[in-house]
Amino acid sequence: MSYLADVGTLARKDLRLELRARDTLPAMLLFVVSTLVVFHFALPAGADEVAAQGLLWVALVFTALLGLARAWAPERESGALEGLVLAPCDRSAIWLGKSIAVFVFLAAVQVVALPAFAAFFGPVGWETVAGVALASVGICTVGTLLAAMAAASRTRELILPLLFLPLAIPLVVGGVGASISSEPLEFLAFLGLYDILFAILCWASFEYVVSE
Amino acid sequence: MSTSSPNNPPSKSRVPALAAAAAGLVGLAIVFAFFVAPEDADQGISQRIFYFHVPIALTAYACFGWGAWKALQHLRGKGERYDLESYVAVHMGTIFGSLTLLTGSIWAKASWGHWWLWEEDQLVLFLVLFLFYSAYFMLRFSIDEGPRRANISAVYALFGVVLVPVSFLAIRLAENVIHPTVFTREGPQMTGSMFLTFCIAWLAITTLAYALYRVELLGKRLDANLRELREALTA
Amino acid sequence: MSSGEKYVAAAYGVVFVTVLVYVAIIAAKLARLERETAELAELARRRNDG
Amino acid sequence: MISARALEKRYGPKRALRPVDLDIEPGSFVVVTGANGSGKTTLLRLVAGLVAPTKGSLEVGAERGELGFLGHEALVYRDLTAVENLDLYGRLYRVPERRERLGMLLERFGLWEARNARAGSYSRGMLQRLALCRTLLHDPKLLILDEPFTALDEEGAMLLDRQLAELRDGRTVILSTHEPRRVEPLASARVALA
Repeated sequence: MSYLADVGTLARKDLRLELRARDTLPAMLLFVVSTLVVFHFALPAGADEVAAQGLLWVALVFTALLGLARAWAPERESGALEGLVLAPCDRSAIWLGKSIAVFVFLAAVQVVALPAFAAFFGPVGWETVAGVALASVGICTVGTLLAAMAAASRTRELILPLLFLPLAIPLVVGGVGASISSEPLEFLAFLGLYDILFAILCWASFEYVVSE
Repeated sequence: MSTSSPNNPPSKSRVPALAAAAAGLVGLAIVFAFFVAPEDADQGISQRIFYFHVPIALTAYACFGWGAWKALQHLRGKGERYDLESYVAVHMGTIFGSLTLLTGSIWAKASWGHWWLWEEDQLVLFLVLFLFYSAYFMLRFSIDEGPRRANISAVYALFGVVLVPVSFLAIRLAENVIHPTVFTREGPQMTGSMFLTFCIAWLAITTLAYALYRVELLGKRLDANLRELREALTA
Repeated sequence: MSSGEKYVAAAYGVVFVTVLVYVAIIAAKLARLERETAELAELARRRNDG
Repeated sequence: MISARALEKRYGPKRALRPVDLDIEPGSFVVVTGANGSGKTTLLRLVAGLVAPTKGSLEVGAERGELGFLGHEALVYRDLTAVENLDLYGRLYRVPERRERLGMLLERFGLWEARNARAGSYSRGMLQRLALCRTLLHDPKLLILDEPFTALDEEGAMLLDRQLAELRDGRTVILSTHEPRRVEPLASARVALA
């Protein structure tokens, strides 16, 4: 059970850091709402509801990117990642703790973004909410690992979108599909498969991203 | 100063033989593709692009798979030369991936009149993979040389191999219009000699890829040895 | 040539050109390696005489 | 405790550490000296397991949880207080009676008054002392200190001197420094890197 304790410790540390610094969450909230407003003006009057659903996913993916770019900022500014790597805990706990923290931030943003979308564009069905939840799991698990890779590179956040977007394409397909298709369950099952497959891969390979 | 290269002793190099075999097979494949295989009933002559397009796609998959396999061996700590082999394999995969996109686009224009078809699953998948593996090189060149770069490149290569089936499933799900492809689920719809031509072309392209892979590997190892020699001489 | 034949030629041509470009890159690398080895040989010679 | 045979580290063409051999018994106090760029930091990071050797072999008789590493960075979060930082590491290292132990260490290193201040507000010397608390928190069997005196203020340096003197009870210390005279009386082995 000590593994889960470590994950809890690390996740709480990130939540406390965010509450104290308060720089990532407000930025993501403002970003997603302003993006939706921009989309409103970008969508021609006659555009049908399906296009709007698609735009919701574009807004979510790029908001997530903003959050992921800041995911390892505390560790990078203080070099504390080395302190965590030196600790006797399993290094995948570092990844899982950070993923949970990023998921909490993303969920907090979506709690605002989805109602705003419903108000601006059109009703948000249960399938969309389920799709957003499942896709967010994939975004956070894979995104956190990719952000750790980006943190090790000289170009820092610049490379994160290049690493993240190809891997996010299946999530967008699953999410949009769940929102608009006649049988959403097929797409939701696909999102679940994505989450499981990539979570296992991240869990097994994170150690090699942060240590030699 | 007899220092055999740290990576592997200079084995009796099979590369020239490999290159000769590749050249011969490719020549044979072209002869078969143009003169032996019969004209396709509905697509006419443009169907002959198929004999190179699909083998190139399959070879690109093989290269990505080979790169991931070498990456896995590197992560399991088997030796230091797997990182280089994984890198060259992914590089080869990207070259053949680009060729797949180019020949596929030409085939789409010839057969269906458009340079790009979102209905064509293979093509769309290769576009996604092309984006993914281009980022591999951006990532690799933005990290200083060392075990850290090797580990991160290896992990990224493993992600690629998981992304292929997942993306293929996603594209198949996202597509509402199922497009007639030669390879329908119950296997190739080709007569005897067409299938024979396809197999020869496939063997030819795979041999060509392996030959280029070995040539590039030799070049990279030569670089490494020369650098070490320079280090020794100037130390 | 009919448009179909033009496209087939284009497709095979692209493959051919790519391989040729690849050979050219390898040739450039060989030239660089040849120059480097010559440099190192000179360095080694000077080291022995010196 | 630490044994190395032709241990070497290179980053591509750049050589970070020339081949070195080591044979260090448990309980000894090793002083590593050498000019800048001779690889002192690289050697200590190899022993701490932060970097992997390029060539040669290295065995360290301490698990990850039993070694304490003090580098150039304090490895503490700027936005967390001293207590929160040490509590975080205390949990990860499963330190028994965490609260009491970190309180005692903060007290011993003169940080008790500033314990609830953000680490970001600390001076360079205070930060180094907080890092020392972090390094000693789990009572490590092997202590790795990379030029510990450089960033320390005078008071901190005296505290560290007294601390090092008390540490001789079966603990192994490997320390790199520019001023070997300061720790000369304690040293039981010396490694000079070319």
